Amino acid sequence: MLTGLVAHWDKLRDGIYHLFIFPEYWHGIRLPALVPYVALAGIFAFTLGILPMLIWIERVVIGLMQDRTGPNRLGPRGLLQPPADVLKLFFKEDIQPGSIDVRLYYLAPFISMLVALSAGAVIPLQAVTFRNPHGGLFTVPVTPGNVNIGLLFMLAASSLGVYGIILAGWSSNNKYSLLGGLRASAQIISYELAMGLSLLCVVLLAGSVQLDHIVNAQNTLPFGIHGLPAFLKGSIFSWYWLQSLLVPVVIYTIAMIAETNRAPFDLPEAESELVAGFHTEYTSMKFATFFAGEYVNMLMICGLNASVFWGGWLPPFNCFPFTFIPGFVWYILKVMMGIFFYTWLRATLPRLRYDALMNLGWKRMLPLALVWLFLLAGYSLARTAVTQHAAPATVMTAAHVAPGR
Amino acid sequence: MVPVSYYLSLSAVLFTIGVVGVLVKRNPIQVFMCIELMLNAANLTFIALGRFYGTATGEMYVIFALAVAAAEVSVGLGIIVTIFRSRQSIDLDEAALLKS
Amino acid sequence: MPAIILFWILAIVCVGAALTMVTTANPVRSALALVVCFLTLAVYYVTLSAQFIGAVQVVVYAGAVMVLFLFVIMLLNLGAPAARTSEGSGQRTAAVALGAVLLLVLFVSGMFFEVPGRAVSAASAQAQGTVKAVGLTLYNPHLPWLFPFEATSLLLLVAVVGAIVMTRRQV
Amino acid sequence: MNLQFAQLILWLPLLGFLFCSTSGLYIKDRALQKRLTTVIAPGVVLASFVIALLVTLQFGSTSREIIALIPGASIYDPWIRFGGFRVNFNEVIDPLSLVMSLVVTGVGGLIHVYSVGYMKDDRDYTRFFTYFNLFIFMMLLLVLGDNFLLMFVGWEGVGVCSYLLISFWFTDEANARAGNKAFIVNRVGDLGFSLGIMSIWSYFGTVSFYTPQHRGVLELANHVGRVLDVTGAVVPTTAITMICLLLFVGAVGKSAQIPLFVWLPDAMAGPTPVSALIHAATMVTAGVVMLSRCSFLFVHSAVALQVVAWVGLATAFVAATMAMVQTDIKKVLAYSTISQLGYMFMACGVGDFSDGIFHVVTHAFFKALLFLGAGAVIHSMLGEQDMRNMGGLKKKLPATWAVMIIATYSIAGFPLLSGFWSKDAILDSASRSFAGDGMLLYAGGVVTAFLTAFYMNRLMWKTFYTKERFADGHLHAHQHGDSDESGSHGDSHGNGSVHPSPSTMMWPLYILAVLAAGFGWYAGPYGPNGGDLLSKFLAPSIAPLSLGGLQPQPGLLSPMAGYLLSSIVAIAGLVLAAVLYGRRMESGAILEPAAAEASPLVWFLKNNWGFDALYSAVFIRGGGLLAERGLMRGVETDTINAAGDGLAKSVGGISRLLRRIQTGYVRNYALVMLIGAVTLMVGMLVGVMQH
Repeated sequence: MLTGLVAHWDKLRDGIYHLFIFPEYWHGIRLPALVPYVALAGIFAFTLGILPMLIWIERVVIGLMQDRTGPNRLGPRGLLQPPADVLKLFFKEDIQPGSIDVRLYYLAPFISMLVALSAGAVIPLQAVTFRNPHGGLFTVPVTPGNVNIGLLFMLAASSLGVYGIILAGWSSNNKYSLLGGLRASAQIISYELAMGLSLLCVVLLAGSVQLDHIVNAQNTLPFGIHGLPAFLKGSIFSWYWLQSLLVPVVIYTIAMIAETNRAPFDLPEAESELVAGFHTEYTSMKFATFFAGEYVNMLMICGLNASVFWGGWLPPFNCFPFTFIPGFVWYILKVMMGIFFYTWLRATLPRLRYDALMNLGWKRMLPLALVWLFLLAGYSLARTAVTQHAAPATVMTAAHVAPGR
Repeated sequence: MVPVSYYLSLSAVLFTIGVVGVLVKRNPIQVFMCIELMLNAANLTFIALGRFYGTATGEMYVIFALAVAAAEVSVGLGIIVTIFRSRQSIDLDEAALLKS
Repeated sequence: MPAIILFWILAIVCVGAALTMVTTANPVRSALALVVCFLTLAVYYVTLSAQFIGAVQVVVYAGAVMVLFLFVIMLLNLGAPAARTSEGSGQRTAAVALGAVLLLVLFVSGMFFEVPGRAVSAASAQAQGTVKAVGLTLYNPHLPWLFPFEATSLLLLVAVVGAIVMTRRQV
Repeated sequence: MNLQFAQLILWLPLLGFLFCSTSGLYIKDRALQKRLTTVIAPGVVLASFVIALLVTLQFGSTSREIIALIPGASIYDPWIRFGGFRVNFNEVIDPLSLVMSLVVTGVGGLIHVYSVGYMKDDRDYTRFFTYFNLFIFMMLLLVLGDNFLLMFVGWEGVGVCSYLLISFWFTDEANARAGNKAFIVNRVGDLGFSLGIMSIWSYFGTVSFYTPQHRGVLELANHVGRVLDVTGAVVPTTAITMICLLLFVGAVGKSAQIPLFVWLPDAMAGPTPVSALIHAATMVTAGVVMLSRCSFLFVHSAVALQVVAWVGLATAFVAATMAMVQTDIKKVLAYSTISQLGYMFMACGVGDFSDGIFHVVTHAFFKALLFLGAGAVIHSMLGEQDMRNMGGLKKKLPATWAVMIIATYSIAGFPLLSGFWSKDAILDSASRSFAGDGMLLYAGGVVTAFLTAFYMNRLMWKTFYTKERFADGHLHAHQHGDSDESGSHGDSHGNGSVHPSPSTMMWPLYILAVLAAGFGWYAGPYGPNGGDLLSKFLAPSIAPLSLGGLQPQPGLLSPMAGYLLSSIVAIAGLVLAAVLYGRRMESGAILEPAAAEASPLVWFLKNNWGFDALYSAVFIRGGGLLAERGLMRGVETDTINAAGDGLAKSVGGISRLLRRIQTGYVRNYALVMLIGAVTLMVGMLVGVMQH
């Protein structure tokens, strides 16, 4: 009887799973071709939609952490505060300082925003399975551009983000702004190295820089150990935060905070030293653009973090309640965990001194990342020697991708 | 498909701009940037020809050119900063110790 | 046809940025113009199906090299003093004239250049520029790129050390 | 026994060398070090000998493989690889190398044992055996190496060791000079040898003797009337002649033939065992070994063979005349060595290489015996070497006298002793020389044999029979070369009187005496198993004359008549000396000292027929003049310095003009660069468009 129940349950489960499988052609429209547009729309909508909420979330969380009330005036639990802020910024007077480099001054916030948004072009939200007319299954990642240089593209976009800050600092013709711009450029260049190296650790393990490959490569048993129970396949223990042996994720997390100029690494805008740093001379919507750009940047960086270290759309355990929740929900949850982490740090840690920041970046994290890359190279060599096949992703994705293209 | 001569011509224009820039600028940083432009013009020909010959050789050369350019920039800018420290100016025409 | 239109648009942007870079006296604008130029070049690389090089172009040139330039410009706080281009002495005239000759020569050689007919299909070219293909070529022990690659890493190390040593306060 | 064990022949002495050279580092107890050296240094050589003997016995019994190649302990597969040039570290085990290994390790081992007694009180006892073992190793490398390059390594190695050993007591400047002379004169020959090797490489494309693919030099030359290179093309005869003559230059240097013999008499400055080892038994025979090894090449060149034969004969005769007037006991032996080597070369020159090796072997026995006997005499005389101060030693040193008389009669060719058989074989071959000059060669050989018998018996009479010319108990050791700084012989034995040598010194003499007496019969034509054992054994390693299309002429005398004539000549020489010196028992000299001074013939002979003076005038003073007048003044001062000064001045002048171009502006330089680049590109474009 028990076995019958189990069989019955299996049938039911498979039936539910089949709900998530789409036919390749629907009324003559090739559905996989639509996926990038859906992804683009989804990312745009999500990013821009959640932006006002982020401010609210941050304030609430900090309020909770610091035992304060947080926003509570407008609407229930202060939920109307974000629209009010936006309105306020809209209607503020737009001041143009006298001795500025006008073109660059106006260009800077747009660069900031644009570059931040462009990073979303390669982020995979979820994998969707299609059935082709012959009955074969294939998977397509839900992403605007599934390019083979995904990770590099993210790195490029995040490194370009500094231009907005530098230009703002320079064009303002204000020494605080200039200092802020200088700090930002030095800081971002410094931490980009450690960040790149920590990502390289993952690339080493996954054998690809394509983001959906990296996510798929995490869909294995933890450390490739045979004989573990199936619910651990692609589970939280097999994601790269653990498989890369913890250090890269720590380095990446620190570096990502520095990259986005957030507390405790918010030296470019350190209000106690530099008034407001690079955006001292910015008001109204231009300031709002900077502000929004910073949050978009955070979202993107956390998105990369979630894909690379935290299993992307994979559920934390490969079993009943988790697998029924669609991948993008898990993905957004992971991104929001990152945002929460940002807020948490902001609420707890004081700002670093500038030389301490540089010391940490160059003398601690960079050597550590280098050493770890080296160790991981040896580890994966040994693992390859044991398991007789190289990086897991290349094997897996070849099977996954081949029929679809 | 864009003919290869288009790319070569574009590269020629960029290269010439870089050359003229090197010759007329007095700010060493701008001179330096012009050199970078020349390097990139050369890279463009490499990539274009590599694409049209169907070999990876062009890309390989560009990778090395990139690495060398990065090294060159770090050292070159270091030199400029050092010159600035000792002379409080980086005007190329004032850095003429070789003049007899 | 769309490819040619894209080419021309990018070419106009690229050459325009390059000209701005040379003509402007303000180093920051100059640097920014160069960034734009590099970004268009990166797009060119992608259209030439060298995706990896395109990405690296952005990461290295736009992301690192030019930021370094800007950093140094700001560090030295170089304003835009009047008429920094060299005056008189025929240097400028000679430079422009020679540049014109050079351009002519390069144009002629570019125009008369004939690619021996090896039509490379877009798909195979596309496969060639991927990270995987580039890596397999670069690290192939049977191709001549591995040793130069190692040597280049050494070069970079030397450059890093050299730059640090040079810019130390106590030399 | 596996042939791989044959490797140990080579490596054991090296182990001994390594022990001796490094033992000072980890053995602080000098007495212990000395004891260990005493056991190990002769031990390794004798062990080598035993292995060589076992290999030879097995080799002779199976004869399955006449020439075996043994890959040496080389870490890299080709020992040297340099472009297309590759050389393996192989040992060749063939009759020739085995015979020579036996001689080197056997005689060398006996000399080692002898040295234990002879060098007992020397301060640098271990250093001495270090050099000795290294010498044995190098000689074995020379003999066993499977290619010219390995042979050359051994060749140079024995040169170095001889330098080290001759100037063993280097604090005496004369010894150091003698070592230098030996080394430098050897270099002349080595230059010829190395040029010969290079020629072989360029003509043959290989320097190996034998290879597993049968593509070695000797195998390529093993065709009747023609020599092929590795590609199968025929090597021209003139090239063969050139190669052979260059190799012969090397042999001349190493084996002290005219005109490069001058180093050997001076090389007697070393300790007497050194003389016995280097200048009698092993090193100087290297030339003969090399000629025999290359017999496959030499038989293709009649010209080279003729040169070898006549140089050999001339050396044999000239050195014999010089030996007649020497007063130093070791110098007599040195000149007799040169003379006997001349015999060997003459044998090689008429294509009778196996009898050359026969004489090498017998000569090794009796000459080692003579040197060691002389050493025993010198030892007993506390370092006295001058025969004018000896005499009457037969009573005091009867055992030494007995072995010396055997050796003397053997070298003189007294019937049925070893030297008789080998020398007669050479004379017989010489009389049947393929070029038709057998008559002359034979006559020269016979005259030299007579002289040999005479001067050897002269030595015996001056040393042993005539009246004592020294006051017993008042011997002075310090005046003479054959002692170390502390004058150890005189001091250590205390009483300073003539005394018999210790048994470690005497036993090797007895063994050598047996061999010097009987080996010739054993290996000669009337030996066991149908006779000619050595020739038959050596046959696979030695090329027959017919390979080069040469034919021996019919002999002048029948074998029996030849033996008779040889015996008569030898006995006549011995008797003549006995008669002449028997009349002068008091002075021990035929001529009074004053008369000897006045005689131009004695003066001429004593001065080496003027060779030393000639070299001194031509090379030393001439070279000095060339360096001073020609090179220093003519080239250095007037040409190079003047050119340098003029260049510097003109550079200064031009620079003053060119300085105007240097504006110091980077832009200007860049502009000039661009002008150059544009010009170049325009030129290239025009060039391309024209096509």
